[in-house]
Amino acid sequence: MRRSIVNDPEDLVPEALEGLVLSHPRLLELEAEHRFITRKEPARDKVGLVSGGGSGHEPLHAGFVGTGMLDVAVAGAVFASPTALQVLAATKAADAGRGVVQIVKNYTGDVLNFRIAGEISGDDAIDTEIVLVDDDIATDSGEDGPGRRGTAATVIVEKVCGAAAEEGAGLADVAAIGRRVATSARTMSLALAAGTHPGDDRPQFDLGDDEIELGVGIHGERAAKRASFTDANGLTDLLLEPLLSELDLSRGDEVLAIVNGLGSTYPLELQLVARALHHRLGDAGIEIGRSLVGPYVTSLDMHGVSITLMPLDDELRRLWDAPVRTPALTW
Amino acid sequence: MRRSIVNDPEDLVPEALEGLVLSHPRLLELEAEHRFITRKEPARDKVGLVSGGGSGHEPLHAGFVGTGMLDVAVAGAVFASPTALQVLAATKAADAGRGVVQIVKNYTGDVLNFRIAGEISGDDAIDTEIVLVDDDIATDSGEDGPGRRGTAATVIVEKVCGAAAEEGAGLADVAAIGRRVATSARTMSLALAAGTHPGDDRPQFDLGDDEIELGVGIHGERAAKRASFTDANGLTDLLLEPLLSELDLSRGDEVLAIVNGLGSTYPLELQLVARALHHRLGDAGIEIGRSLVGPYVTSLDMHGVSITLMPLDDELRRLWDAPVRTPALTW
Amino acid sequence: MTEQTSSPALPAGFGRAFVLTLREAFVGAADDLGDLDRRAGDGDFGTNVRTAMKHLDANLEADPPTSYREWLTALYMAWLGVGGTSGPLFGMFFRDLAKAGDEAGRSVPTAAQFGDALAAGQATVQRYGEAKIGDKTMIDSLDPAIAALRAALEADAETSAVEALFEAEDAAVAAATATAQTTARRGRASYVGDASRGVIDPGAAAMALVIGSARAGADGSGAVDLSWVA
Amino acid sequence: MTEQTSSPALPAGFGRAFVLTLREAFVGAADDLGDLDRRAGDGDFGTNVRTAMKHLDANLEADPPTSYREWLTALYMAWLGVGGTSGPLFGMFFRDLAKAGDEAGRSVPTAAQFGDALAAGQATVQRYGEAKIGDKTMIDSLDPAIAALRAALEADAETSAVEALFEAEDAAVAAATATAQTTARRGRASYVGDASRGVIDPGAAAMALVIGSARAGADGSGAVDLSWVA
Ligand SMILES: Nc1ncnc2c1ncn2[C@@H]1O[C@H](COP(=O)(O)OP(=O)(O)O)[C@@H](O)[C@H]1O
Ligand SMILES: Nc1ncnc2c1ncn2[C@@H]1O[C@H](COP(=O)(O)OP(=O)(O)O)[C@@H](O)[C@H]1O
Ligand SMILES: [Mg+2]
Ligand SMILES: [Mg+2]
Ligand SMILES: [Mg+2]
Ligand SMILES: [Mg+2]
Repeated sequence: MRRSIVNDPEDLVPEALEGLVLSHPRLLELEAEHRFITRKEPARDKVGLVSGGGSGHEPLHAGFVGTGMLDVAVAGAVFASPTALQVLAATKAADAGRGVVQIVKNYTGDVLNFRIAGEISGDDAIDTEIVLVDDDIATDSGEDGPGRRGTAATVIVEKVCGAAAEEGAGLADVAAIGRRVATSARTMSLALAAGTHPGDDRPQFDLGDDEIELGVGIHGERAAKRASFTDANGLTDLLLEPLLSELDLSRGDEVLAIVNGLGSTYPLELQLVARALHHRLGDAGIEIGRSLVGPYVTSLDMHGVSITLMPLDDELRRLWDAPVRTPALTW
Repeated sequence: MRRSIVNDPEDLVPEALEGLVLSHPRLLELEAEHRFITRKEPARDKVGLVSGGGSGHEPLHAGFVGTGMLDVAVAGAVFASPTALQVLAATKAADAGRGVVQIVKNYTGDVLNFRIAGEISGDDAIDTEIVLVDDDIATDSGEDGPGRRGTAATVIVEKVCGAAAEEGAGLADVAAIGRRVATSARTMSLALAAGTHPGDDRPQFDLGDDEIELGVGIHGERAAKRASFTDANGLTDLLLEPLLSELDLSRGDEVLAIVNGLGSTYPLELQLVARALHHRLGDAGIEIGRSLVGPYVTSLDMHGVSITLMPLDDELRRLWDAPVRTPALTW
Repeated sequence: MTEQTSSPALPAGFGRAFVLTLREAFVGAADDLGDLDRRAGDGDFGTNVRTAMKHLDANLEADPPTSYREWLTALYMAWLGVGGTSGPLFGMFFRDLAKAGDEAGRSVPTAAQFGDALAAGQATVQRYGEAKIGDKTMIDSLDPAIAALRAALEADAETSAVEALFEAEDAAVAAATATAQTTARRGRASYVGDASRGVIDPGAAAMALVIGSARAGADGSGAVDLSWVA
Repeated sequence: MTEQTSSPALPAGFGRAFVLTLREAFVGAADDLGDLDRRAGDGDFGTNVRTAMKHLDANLEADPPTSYREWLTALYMAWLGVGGTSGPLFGMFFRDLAKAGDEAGRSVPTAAQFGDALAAGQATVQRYGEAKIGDKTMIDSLDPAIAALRAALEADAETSAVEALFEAEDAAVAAATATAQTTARRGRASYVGDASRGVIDPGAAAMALVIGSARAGADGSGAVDLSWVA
């Protein structure tokens, strides 16, 4: 039985947003009615960046609000899209006169509500562009259906678009660089154990002692595949193999890598995966030029890990390296 | 059953250290033989700062190596002190000619090995001072015995000493400010579930569905007390009450607060505790001038939270705010 | 599109009467609509309807509408603040209804303009929801209602707006009832496959209540039949 | 302290002979020492002894010692690289032994200087470990060994270093064996309370092997009795 530190589960999201803002009083501000978080000092004369989605993936998205990244993050209930009205208000708040890029993970509800908010914000003469993040190769099922899910590559899109906007790039250019990231970044995830909804006492699914969920999503949905449990090196291979066959990397290429904890994976575990990833890619002549290792896009307390890879070039490296100052990412 | 992402558990610590350094190639360097991590660019002409202890508490300590914080972090096996020889080598590596402050959590093994390393490093004419961190009020059992354990206040000691050393303070002054933090900071912890050793399949202890472990340590030892499970506000009160009666704060005081996740506590949960803490202290007229909310001093994947409070004054606020650039803390 | 001048007028105050009548109908049918979604869906549609109406009340209180467009705007904003698929889709549908009539939005639309707005709303729902007619969704009752409304208006220049809306209502209710014969291919109900057969689609039923409320708002009765829902 | 000139000399090469003999003894007794710690402790002492000897081998290989001080330094550094309580305590104990003799550390200490170094080591162990005699620890066999060594040297100016070390060894083994009669008040064994009774303290036994190895290093036999350990 997994218990949660929670008051009334109904109040979880607004209370947690309040807690976040109280903990970062110089950086963040809360718009309580529509449940979005903005920078304390709104940016001027730049393209606005708004993102958001269901809660339970923290630090995504509110943890990435600040200089060099998002202007506004809007929060739905756990694993549920924010409403179109919330997204609309958040989009308006992100506008500083030069239009707004909406960064949206590819889930039906999120896409619907962000598209609608984008359309309606046109009533107020706000130009919007949507950047859809769909990096999860486990859901790459061809033409039909909702397409690949959006997962940890969202962090790269938010960072890179944030840097471009901060540099003064226009709406179309900020969207274009975001789409370039989304087109080239891919993610694969696995879970040893599911997360547990706040207020529930059972994880979202159970696994046998010798199986893992390969290609798991971040909403507690089961994966299409099961695989055998193995050691850290073996688990890394299970993630890396489909990524490499998807990404078409060659010797001498440089990548950005995210080794992402899905919730209750502890640092020692992530460091072992990072190590294995460095060795494997190194053997293939591929350099990890930049990396993040930690819990960035989570699924409550799911025990698992994802690997995201994106080929790096000079422009992406420069935008990645640009200063950022948010609760969850600062350099 | 809790499984771990691990290779041979025997190799866990050296492999994880390697993974950490591979992930921060521009910031960190590994001395593999003695299992310590140093800054990539060693600092010059400043007091050296070394800390360390058993593994399983990540990001403590290696995550705090970098500008404005530690020079060297040395790692024992999970929950076991590094050896005197490791600490000796680490202490020597931390010396830049102006002596070394050793920051030590108060556990018998750590104290023994750091004291010995300090004594032996005298052979090489290295001056050392030990700052003992003993903030855990759950183990405040009077004169006899090993005294209070060291837990999350270690982060404050490392940050504040790091800033003082970076400013150019001398050995005695860096140690003195560290001792001032250690004397005034206090911590209380609780757990809803124990952590699981890498390679084991059972958590270190079991709890009834309606009980929590109040005053739990970071090595999986059970607490002296059990309390009833309750909501986020109630759990915060359970931690805060003994802290307030210990700390002698008055209306108008300002504190630094750490809401620390013990491993698998997810951000939404920590944000609820942070929120409750702000409200409770606010009601008492006490301002949280600075805070950290996140997993900083963990116990594998223990599900729990600790609160650390330290009264702030101008000097401590200035040193806390000074720039820091490490894997786990940057501003 | 139908010429404005050649179409019968909807009465003054139509916006207010339509929205308040619909509010009554939605609140009255919420439990039954929720039951339908529970039997072939994920059960949240009743809550979604109720949440929308709670938002509507708040909007009416905060900023009392003074024109057709403002009444419908209060309604569409209310639905956009609701989750599920119905929230955004009904929101965008009512947004198109709010645009009915003249550019400035000061006057009440004609029956034909209202019909055009219903059609625009259907197109919007299909653009966002990607449903085809027959997929067992809200448009299954909307589409025949629009056809019936237009047919009545076109058949006889003397037809009143209320008479045309009665035709539309009858078509909508009949089509909504008939969705029980179909299998869902959109929305949560599509996950249960053939198990959705035998159950009226709650969104289609709700859409029929929209048409009925327009009629009851136009004829001043405020009376909408809910008995067939369930 | 005893005057250097009035004390019998330990043979040239004593450092090497002492350390290599002790290495044999520790390796030979490691299993039994581990068993003792398992019966009244946490069972890791055998591993700790073995780890120390592995480190010793590495040190001897990496940087072959050329003097008594260097041989003992290789030994103390080996123990400081070991966990548990015994690692740091034996490490600091041997560090004091390494300091025996002249300042420059080039020559072999006299028997009296060796006795003084043992006493300094005991003081260091007690300073760090806070054990009193009788707490069932390594000093329980060390303390009587030092007393016996000094008594032999003082009783008769003609006593050889080997003879005095034989007296010390006998006292150490007797005292180590007698720890079976006591209850542990330090170290992991103290957690098991009276259950430690009946079991020889492994640290005290190991310390008796240290004294025996000094004797066997001095007399050139290299032979230390391990049979009593267990
Ligand atoms: N893609 C779609 N296009 C049009 N209408 C839809 C679509 N999906 C669902 N609906 C309508 O919405 C109703 C369900 O609403 P609701 O319960 O709020 O949404 P959800 O299916 O997400 O739980 C269905 O009865 C159907 O009429
Ligand atoms: N405080 C102490 N002072 C002196 N010797 C001690 C002390 N604690 C333990 N010892 C000695 O160390 C031996 C145990 O060594 P070891 O197993 O390596 O340590 P631990 O008790 O930490 O597991 C004991 O048999 C005892 O002789
Ligand atoms: Mg539904
Ligand atoms: Mg739903
Ligand atoms: Mg032991
Ligand atoms: Mg031990």
